[in-house]
Amino acid sequence: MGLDRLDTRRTDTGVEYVPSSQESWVTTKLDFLVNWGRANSLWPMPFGTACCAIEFMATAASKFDLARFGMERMSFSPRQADVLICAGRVPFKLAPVLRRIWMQMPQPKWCISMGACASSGGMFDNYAVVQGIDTIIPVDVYVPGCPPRPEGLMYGIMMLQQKVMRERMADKSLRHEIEPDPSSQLYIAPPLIDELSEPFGNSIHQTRSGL
Amino acid sequence: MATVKRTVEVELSTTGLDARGRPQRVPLVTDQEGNLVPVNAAPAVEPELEGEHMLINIGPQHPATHGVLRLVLELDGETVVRCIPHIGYLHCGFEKIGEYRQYNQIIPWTDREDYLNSPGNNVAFALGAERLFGIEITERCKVLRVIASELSRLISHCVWLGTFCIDIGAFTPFLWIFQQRERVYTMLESWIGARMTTTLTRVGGMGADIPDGWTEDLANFIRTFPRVLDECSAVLTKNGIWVGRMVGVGAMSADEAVNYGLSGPLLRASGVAYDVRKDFPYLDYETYDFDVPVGQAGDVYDRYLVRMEEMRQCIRILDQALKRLPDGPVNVSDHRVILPPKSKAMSDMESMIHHFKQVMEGPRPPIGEAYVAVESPKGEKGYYMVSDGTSKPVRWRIRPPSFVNLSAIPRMVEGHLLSDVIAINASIDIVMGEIDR
Amino acid sequence: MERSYLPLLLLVGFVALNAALILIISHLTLRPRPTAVKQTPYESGMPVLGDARERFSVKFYMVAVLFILFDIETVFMIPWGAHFRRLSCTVDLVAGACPDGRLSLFGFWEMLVFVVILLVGFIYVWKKGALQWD
Amino acid sequence: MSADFTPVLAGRAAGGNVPAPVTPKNVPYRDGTANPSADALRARFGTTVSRVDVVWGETTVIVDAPRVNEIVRWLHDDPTQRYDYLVDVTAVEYRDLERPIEVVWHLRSLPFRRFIRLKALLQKGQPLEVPSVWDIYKGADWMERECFDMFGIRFVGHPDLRRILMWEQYKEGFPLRKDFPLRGRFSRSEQLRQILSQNPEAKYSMEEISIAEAFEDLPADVRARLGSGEPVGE
Repeated sequence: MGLDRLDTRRTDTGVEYVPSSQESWVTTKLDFLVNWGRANSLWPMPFGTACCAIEFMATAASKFDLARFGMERMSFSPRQADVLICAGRVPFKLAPVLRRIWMQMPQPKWCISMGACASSGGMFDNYAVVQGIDTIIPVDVYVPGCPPRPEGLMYGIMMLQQKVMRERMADKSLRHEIEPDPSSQLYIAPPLIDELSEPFGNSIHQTRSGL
Repeated sequence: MATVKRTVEVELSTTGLDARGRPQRVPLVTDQEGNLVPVNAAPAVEPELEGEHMLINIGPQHPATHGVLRLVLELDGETVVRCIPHIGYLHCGFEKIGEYRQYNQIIPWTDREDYLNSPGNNVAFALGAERLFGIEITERCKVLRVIASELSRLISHCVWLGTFCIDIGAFTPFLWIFQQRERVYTMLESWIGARMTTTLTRVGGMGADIPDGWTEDLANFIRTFPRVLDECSAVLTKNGIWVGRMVGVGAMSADEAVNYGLSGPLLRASGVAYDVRKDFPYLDYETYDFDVPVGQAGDVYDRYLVRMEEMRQCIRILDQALKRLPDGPVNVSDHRVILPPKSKAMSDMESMIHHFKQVMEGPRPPIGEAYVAVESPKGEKGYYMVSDGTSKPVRWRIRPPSFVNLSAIPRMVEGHLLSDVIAINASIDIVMGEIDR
Repeated sequence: MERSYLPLLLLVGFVALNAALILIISHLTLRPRPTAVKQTPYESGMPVLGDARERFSVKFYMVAVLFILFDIETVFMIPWGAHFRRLSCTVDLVAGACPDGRLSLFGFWEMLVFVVILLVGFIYVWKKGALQWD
Repeated sequence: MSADFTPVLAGRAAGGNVPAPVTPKNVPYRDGTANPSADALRARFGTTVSRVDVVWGETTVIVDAPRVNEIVRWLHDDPTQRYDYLVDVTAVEYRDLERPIEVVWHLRSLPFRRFIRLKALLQKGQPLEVPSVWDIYKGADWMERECFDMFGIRFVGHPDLRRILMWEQYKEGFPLRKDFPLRGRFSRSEQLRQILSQNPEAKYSMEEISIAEAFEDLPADVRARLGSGEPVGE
């Protein structure tokens, strides 16, 4: 309520100030404290579907220990989760499940799309697989690889931690819940989804069916 | 079209109820010719103080479903009255894409389908394709493929043991056994460059020969792995909770298991000694000396014992394979199928043409079909390929063992408690990528 | 033997203060964003059929009662432990310690009787089969 | 695993003199030796067995579709055959679209260590109907449901023929048919819209909805939609 309201006296002088420069000393220090706490105890919600889930287990096991990032506690219920790690390909039949679990997670929440199949449909350019989960839920960090090496996933997690450290409580758009449009349940305009899911690279040649 | 209500009346399986009408563990008695049969107690109605049945989803996103399986359970208190599995949540159209790829391009798909047993799948597909092309592979390639499929059986059983322990409640064996799995990963990575999605074989040979010094790593692994296995079985095998949770749970008798089409450790735990490596051998498995562990009662505990024993047999096979590893070429010399070496491709004209045809169009098998089965860690894994002479198969059918094993879960689960559902599901060792293809 | 209850007061005060602080700060900075889907119960990502408030079978009640019975038993041991020294010393404590040679096992036997009584109850419950689930 | 328990020996019941199996080498392309069961089938069923050919050492017996259940039952029950293990039920559609769709059954006889492939040819014109073998092998339940889901072949006699891999409301047809485009018939956003805007009861099968109804667990809006006769889900 009171702590993070912008100081209105400064902005009405007709000069456009960068919002972050207007915060008082208190809020930046409080932001740092809150972000530091959040960044170093991101509880993952392992939405593991396919091969990336096994690589995620290998990352969480003893050799590439995720506990170093405070992520040891796997929360399988969305109620206690902070970051949804979508490890593996998402077929269309699973899309509503992913959407529902993301919306049942309390704010603040982030999303890591682990692997090529989650980020862009990967090698599955066919009738059954969603071409990238960013058409279903907003994604913060995309981790390339099929499956990404544990070091690759950890680099993705560290990038997310940097993103969390740069957040400001005053910026309300960060914690904005997506409201899909009630009739089609899509939260991105359909032409944009088609354009995002367009085949690229060598799979363009597979347009002929049956040959 | 509205669906037809299931006409089959799935009544509570009689073996689940005892004389006083209370559901209980499945008691096993030996009948006259000595094999163990569940007691067929008379089905009695639950006492009238029956609470309402509850319909819950052990749904696609659940720690204990090993992927995205969904079991809808009708529960009376803690007892499962009816179990309706829903699959297809990881259906990615593998078989449809196989019809648009050449034979060597399909091999990366075989890793992602049963992602715990990728080298084993590559070997299976390569055998199927070589049967379709009618080519014989070299000796060194055969032994390397035996090593690859046994290593992949080990890492698949390691993941099974790790997740099985977590499901029952023991966390530390998961960390021990995953450490061993990382050692196999580093070996596979030094061999072929990928930890998990290996794409190890090619039609007619291997992706790469083993680097020098690799056999010492394997020998070192063979020497030290059984010790970790003994530690795990020392912690688990005679553990009161472990045994109490698993004996008599989800039992399947021998002929019922065969009728349901179960295969692999599930079938052998029920007492049927069917192993594709022994009964329909491939890659000269009949010349290796190993034995097939067979259980008696077919319950979850026997499946656990069979898989642990199978891991030890893998070590025996790896040991023999390492000793007999011959030198010589890995790839077959028939350039209709295998790319000629780069040096020859640049120098002489004929291999340049071969190289060009291979890369542009891929090898073309004669018209025909072939079904080759392989003993994968989950059961009998087969590839049925139909070719019409072009370089892309007409049909690439994957015979998924865990798909058929999972279809028996309603039979195994009804009458048991909710916590037994998790133990039974973990004992079937399902991989959703292979089930939903 | 008056005893100053200040430390106890401080403890209770600090606990109350801490709880109040946590509630107030989180209330101040919290901004709930309820959405329709977020309110529905979580059932592994599936829409829910049926609700949890149903008639349960009586077995659950049996387990709950047994737990409460044997759990409260340990609660009675706490004051016993606090006063164990004075109980097992035949004469008054000198500077909080029992003069040598004056120890008796009165405290121990007292608690043993209490535990044996509950043990009889436990054996009865065990043989009656209430611990068996089905 | 005590020593005194003799397991059901698969592949050794044919008596001691059967040679231990060996890895097949240099498998002939067309002229391999046929499986003895093929001649037994021809002797027993005569004209319904239209052709037997041996490709890469595997015998394929092509039979008429309506009598498949009877043939498989005979192979399963006959003491000389004992094909007790159904490996696979699948279908093959060729690229030239006039050629009939083949439904394929792979059977193994564990005691006699034999493998055979039955095929039934379904002309494209008539409805794709094949008798189900569920009453002989319980394992065929899901395989036939998947074959229906992917090819649209109805298995007569199957207790609960529904889609198993795709969701029940899947309107795009049968994916593995050759006339089905690789990326599906609708645009990506349309496919996503269809699946995301499904009603909750579309995710449950009739069986579960009737169970929930029996215990008055159905939410009001679902009950209203069911009352209005909308099709139900998986």
